[in-house]
Amino acid sequence: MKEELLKRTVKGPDGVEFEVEPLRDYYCEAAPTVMPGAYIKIVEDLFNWARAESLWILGFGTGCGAIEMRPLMTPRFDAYRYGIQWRPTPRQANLLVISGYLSVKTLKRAIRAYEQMQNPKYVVGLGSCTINGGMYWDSYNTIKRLDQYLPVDLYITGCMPRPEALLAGFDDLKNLIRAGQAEGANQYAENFDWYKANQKQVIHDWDMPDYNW
Amino acid sequence: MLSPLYLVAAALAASFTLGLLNPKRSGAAYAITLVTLAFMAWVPAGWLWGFMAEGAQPVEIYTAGALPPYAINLRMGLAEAAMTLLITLTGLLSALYLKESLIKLGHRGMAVLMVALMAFCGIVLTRDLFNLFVFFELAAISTAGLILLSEDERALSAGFKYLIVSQLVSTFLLIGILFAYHASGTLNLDTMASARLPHGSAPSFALAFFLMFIALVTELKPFPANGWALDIYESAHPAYSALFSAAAATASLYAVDKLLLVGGPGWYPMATGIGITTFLAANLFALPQGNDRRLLGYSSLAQIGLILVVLGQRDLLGEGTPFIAFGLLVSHAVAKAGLYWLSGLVGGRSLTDWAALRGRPLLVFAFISFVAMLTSLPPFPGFYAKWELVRVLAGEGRLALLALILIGALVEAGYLFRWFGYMLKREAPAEAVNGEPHQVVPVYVAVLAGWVLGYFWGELSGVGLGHHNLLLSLPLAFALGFLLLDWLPAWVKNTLAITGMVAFFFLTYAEYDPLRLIFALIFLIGGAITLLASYDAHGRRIGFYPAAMLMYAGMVMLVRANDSFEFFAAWELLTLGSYFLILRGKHSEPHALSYILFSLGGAFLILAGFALAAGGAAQFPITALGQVAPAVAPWVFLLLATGFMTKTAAIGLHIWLPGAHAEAETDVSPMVSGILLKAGLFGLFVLLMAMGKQRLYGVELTHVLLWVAAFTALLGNLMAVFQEDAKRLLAYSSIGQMGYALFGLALMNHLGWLMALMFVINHYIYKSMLFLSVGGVAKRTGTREMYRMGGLIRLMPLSFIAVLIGIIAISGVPPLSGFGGRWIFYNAILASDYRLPMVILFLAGPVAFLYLFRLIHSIFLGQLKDELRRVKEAPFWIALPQMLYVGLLLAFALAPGLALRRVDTYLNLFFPEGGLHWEGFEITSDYGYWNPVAIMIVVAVIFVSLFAWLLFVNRRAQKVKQFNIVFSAERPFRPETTHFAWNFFAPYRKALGFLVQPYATTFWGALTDFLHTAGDLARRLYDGNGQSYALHFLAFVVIVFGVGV
Amino acid sequence: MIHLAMATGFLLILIGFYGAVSNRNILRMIVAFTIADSGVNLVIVAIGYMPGRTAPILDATVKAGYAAARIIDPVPQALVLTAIVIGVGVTALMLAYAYKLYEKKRSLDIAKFTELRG
Amino acid sequence: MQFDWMKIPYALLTLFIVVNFGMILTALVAKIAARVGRRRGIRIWQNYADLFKNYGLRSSITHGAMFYLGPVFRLTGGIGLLLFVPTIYGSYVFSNLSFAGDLILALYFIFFGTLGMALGAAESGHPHAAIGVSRGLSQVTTAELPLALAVFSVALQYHTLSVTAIVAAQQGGIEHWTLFTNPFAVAAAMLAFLGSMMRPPFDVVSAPQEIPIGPPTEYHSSYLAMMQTNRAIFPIAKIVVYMNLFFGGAASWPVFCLKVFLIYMVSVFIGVVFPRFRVEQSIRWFLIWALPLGVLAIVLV
Repeated sequence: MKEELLKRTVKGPDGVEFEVEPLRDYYCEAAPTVMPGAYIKIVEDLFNWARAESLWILGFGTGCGAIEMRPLMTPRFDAYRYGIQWRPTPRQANLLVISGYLSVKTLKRAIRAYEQMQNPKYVVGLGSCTINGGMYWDSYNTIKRLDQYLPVDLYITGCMPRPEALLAGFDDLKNLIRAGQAEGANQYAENFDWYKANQKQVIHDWDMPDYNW
Repeated sequence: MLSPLYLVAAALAASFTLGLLNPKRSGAAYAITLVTLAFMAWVPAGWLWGFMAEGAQPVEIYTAGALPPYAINLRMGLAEAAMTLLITLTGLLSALYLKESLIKLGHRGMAVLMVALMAFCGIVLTRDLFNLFVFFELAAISTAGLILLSEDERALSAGFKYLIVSQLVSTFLLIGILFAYHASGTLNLDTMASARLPHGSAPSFALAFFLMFIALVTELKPFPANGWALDIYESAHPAYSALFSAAAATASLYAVDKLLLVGGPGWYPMATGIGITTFLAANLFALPQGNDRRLLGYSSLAQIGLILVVLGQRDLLGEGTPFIAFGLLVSHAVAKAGLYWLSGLVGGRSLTDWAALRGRPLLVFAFISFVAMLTSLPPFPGFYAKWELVRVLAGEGRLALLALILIGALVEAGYLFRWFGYMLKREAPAEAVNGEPHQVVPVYVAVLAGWVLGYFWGELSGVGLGHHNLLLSLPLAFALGFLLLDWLPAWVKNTLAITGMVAFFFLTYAEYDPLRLIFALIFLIGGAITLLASYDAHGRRIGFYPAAMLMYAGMVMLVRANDSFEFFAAWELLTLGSYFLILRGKHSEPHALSYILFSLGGAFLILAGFALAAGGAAQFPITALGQVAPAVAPWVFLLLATGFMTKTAAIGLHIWLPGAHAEAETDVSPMVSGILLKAGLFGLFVLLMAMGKQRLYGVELTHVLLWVAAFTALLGNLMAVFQEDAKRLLAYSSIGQMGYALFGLALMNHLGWLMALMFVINHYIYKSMLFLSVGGVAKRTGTREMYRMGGLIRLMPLSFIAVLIGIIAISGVPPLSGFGGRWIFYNAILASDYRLPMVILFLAGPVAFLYLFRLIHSIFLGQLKDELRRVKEAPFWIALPQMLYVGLLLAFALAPGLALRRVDTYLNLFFPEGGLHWEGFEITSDYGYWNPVAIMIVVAVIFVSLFAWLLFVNRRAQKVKQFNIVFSAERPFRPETTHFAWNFFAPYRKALGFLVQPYATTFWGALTDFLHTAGDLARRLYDGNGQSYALHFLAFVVIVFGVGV
Repeated sequence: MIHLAMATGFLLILIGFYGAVSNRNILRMIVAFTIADSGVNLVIVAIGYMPGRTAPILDATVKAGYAAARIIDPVPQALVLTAIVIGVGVTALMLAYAYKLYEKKRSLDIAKFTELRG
Repeated sequence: MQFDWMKIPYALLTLFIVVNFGMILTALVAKIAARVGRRRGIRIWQNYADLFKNYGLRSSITHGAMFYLGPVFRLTGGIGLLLFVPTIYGSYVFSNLSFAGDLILALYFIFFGTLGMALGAAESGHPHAAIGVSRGLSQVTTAELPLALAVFSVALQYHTLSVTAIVAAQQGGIEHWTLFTNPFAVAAAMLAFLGSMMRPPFDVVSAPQEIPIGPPTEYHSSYLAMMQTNRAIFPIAKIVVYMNLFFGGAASWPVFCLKVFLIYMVSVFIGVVFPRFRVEQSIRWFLIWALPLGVLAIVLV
């Protein structure tokens, strides 16, 4: 536990002392809930179409595969024309691309970023490292299977996959979304305890609330 | 009525009786002394009563059975009676004060004291020159004797220095008298005066007169021949110093006056010159003084110098001279004696040691009464005297002298009020004041005398000049009544105050014209609302209510003033009251000082302006400002406008405001900012209504005002942007807002004035609200630095709402009332002849956003800190007026016509063109239109619909806590490192910071430093050596001779 | 004769003043002042003197009726007596001061008594 | 007071047209800017998808009341600004709610949304939001100055503050436009326009690289959707003011669309060519280059 998260006693301006418990006072403690779609099917279909045609990727390169994402913004690949764009803040993004191997240290950040995105949200695992550890299969410090920690909607294989493969993958993701099958966020909420247990198993210095709102 | 000779006889008889008494029976001797002195006071008291009440005629007392000039004669007239009463009363009270030390000294000391008083009385009474000399020598010997008996060892050398100089003086005096006798053949003053005409031109007589004159003047301790006097003042027992300062000076002044009667008008300039030099030099030297008694000594020299000036202006003042001279003299004598007596109660000799008085509210009251008397503030006699003096001097065009007097008076006010600040604010010494009754009673008697004399001078001024007696005006009496009620608990006094103000408004509201009605509303009803916040105070809050009510009384009297005298008196009263209020703040001492100095400086300008405008007329209605002669009119305008702008803190004169407003107490800040500033605007309104546009050397002064106002608005706003202290930010914002109001006035058209009025109302509401809100926050959080706060919105929602509404209103965003001001502003500038100053004002507008956002963000939004997590909402009584203001602001936003429509019609008197048309809710000008109700409805409808929509689509929103923010996939470390607040506008400082270099502060700081340093260097002249003092005297004689003859 | 007396008187005054400001010893200063006093008294008497007249004493030689034309001006004569008396008083007081000052500091140097200044 | 209730549906009609026009226009502009970078850019209907997507997000969080109200303020500001100004000259239907106030109302109402948005963003407690607001407000103080001067100049020129009257005065041919009768004012105003369009070189407020997008960092879901709606309306509303003041207004919707597009393109042309200014640089730039034009405008008018 980091020092700044420990309980501390402070003195208010009126001289009365009281305790501050950062994890309780500074962070929301609520657990995620399953969020059903719109009650009317046609509305949900419209939303799914819009979600599919408006993929906002969190600009967070977690590993070496991030290098393959940059070309997507260039004139050659121009992912914008497919309704794909990058967002600097998880609040506004709904697609988290885990771009390659994920060290335990980065996993913590990836979890935090994922949890701060809004439901529905999608995870795409990029490259073999996210599937089975890839060339880091025997590393002490990287995770091997991403879907034990985050609900993955789609893997794009390769080491590394080319931008074309990424585009194809995004296309597949769109189909999934449109079909209403990309419900990773609800899955995460449903199996929250399982995910947390897995996460905490590898992350030993767990210095954040269980769910990062 | 007893013969005045008893004054002499009683003293002598008692002195000799004491000699016969057994030296061991000091108690009896003391009793005899007191009885004698009381008797001596009784004699002139009877005469004074006779002259005043029974219309007695002055009497001559002939001695030696012969008529003058063959024998000495004494005269008892009104002046003599008053002066001898002053002398003997001071003596009596001093003797009372001296009880212990007199009993210890034994009968010799008492005898010397009585002889001294006898000699002072003799100087006043005698009409014979040689007799005068004898009395002077007696006075000198007994004075030196008294000093010799003082406990302080240093007094010895001081007394010897005095003797050295008095030897020189008596030589001059004696030779002068003898030559005058030789030239005129008489020693009788009256005979000599009537014989002056044939002999007057004779050079030998002139020389003789010069010798006499210079000798007597030296008794008044003129600069530079006064080092000896300072040493005495510093080292003698304070009761003796009181005696020298009050009694001896009175006697010597009268002697000089009598001599001037002989010399005639030809000698007046010399008296004036010596007087004014002394006045200025003594005040300058007093500035760096750290020793209280020496400071009082300097102040005494200065005051006497001023009275000498008055005597020297007898040719102008004529019949009015006694009124003025006596007014100044009694103020000086009473105050100085009182202060010296007080100094005996204080243990340490440093000015800061006077903080010991703080535990005794009555003594504090005494102290401030004395300071007010010395600085000629109302309602004391000096005030009437000052007014009269300035009126005549300005009327006759002696402007240089007038300026010098005012500058000197300002310096004097500087060190006196600084001292008062020390007394109230510095750390009190361990040993408290424990005055014995016999030591405290004289002080109280002096205070009482001061107030009674104030009343008396008010009456005199009413009889002679047709002014109202200030002490009889209802508001002031009401305010002073709180002095008597100060023992009540604060909430009772608060209720009384509020009731009084509201009642007074309802009694008088029919008497105001629409413009004044607005101001009266703000001052009275607005003041009452602000006072609601004062219910929050507990205990008795000693001193708050007299001060606050004095300020309100001043403002009410200002609105009700008809002539310049009432206006000016009201101005000084409100200044004084607000000064006390501001001084109550914890760290406000230096700021209160700079406030009072700027205010008094401004007041002096106003005084001079009115005097110049009146051209010597005793009565000068405010409305007559319009008929001032064209030659002086622009100057009058300049003086008055500058004076008023000191109060509205126009740029350059603004440096007092931030500290004063920021350091004041929570409920005082809204009073001095939201309400008091309007007094300056009222002054400007009155000025511009009467005088209109004025040109000076081809420059239109209102145009200059326009530029000043624009820069005030811009720089005030800019400086607010860079403040870390919330209240300072608001204070600077007030400077900017006043700039806007001034700008509107200076536009000199219908809508410009309406806009100024709109700002008056708006600024009152939102600045009071904001100051209360921020004050409440500061009270709860224990800091005023915004970056230490943050995230308080949840804990203090009401304060937040007040600030939110306030900043929307200030920034002029529709639909709140600030927009009305902006709309009128645009219409006003379209009708104006000028264009360029608007550029500055346009820049100032958006700058307001910067500091307003900073205010609300840094305090209420952003990250909440650990130690503030349990902060509560502001106390009920501080929150309540805020909510009232919110209501007021919304009401005014919806229906500005309620307040403005009548004024709009009223302004047609001044500018028939360009008014507004009010039709239903719609307001139309020559250029555009505006419908506040429609705007409000449209905005509300859109807002509410969208809000409802958001509520619907967002109904499942999860409420999160302050660290649930995206942080580049990390988490915040601590709230302190996450709250972005300190140096909030760093890039702005980089771009425009050069505009807010504190040039004005540097300038005024350099000026005061210069005065201090000059005074400090120059006072080394007094090197403490008796021979140097002798040389000073000789040099003085030579210089005066060279310059004057 | 008058002029001589008067000139002497003024000379004495000047000598006295000079002595008072040039001598640092307090006793010498007092002496200087008494010299100046004498000068003043001499001047006073000289003012009152009129050549060829007699002392202002009314006796057989000076009849009251003619007195005005025969005697010198009596007033200065009277005044000088008072002046002398006062002078003596002041001198005594100064000597008392000198004594006390000496008691205090064991010195009679005026320049040593400058603890009050500025 | 008589109120024509039909004004409400008429105003909603204007709103509807402008929202859709704005959605498409911004997408078009994005495409044009993409073309400069040799990309194809987003699809012309992309904004609709984004908007629906954001409304369709199921979860959202709130940091508090002001955070919640921020987008409401923002959008109220945009819609209000649009509706307080007559859109089509000479048309009663599209005169909107301009009876409530004149030009000054519009000018000051611009700040309504800005202020509310700044407050909402600040309540999120995110330092980037505060930094963004600090930058935005700093820049706006001098960026709005030339516009204020230009408006003053125009009002002086036509002796009125009524938008309708100003447009009326410009009728009768292109040479009557303020653009030609008062060129300095228009030049100054157009420089101010650059400063208010959130495009380079004056887009440091949301500087995506260093302070991820500034004030709206914490906004998402339906909040963001409202802000997107505003993003479609607000520039148009603002351009309408410019068009009415300086470019002769519009008497019909086609003219309206053309003029709005062209005026918009001014900022796009500049934006795609120039790199970004820091705040203090843009402040100085406006003071040095735009302010003198404004001063000239009010002196010469």
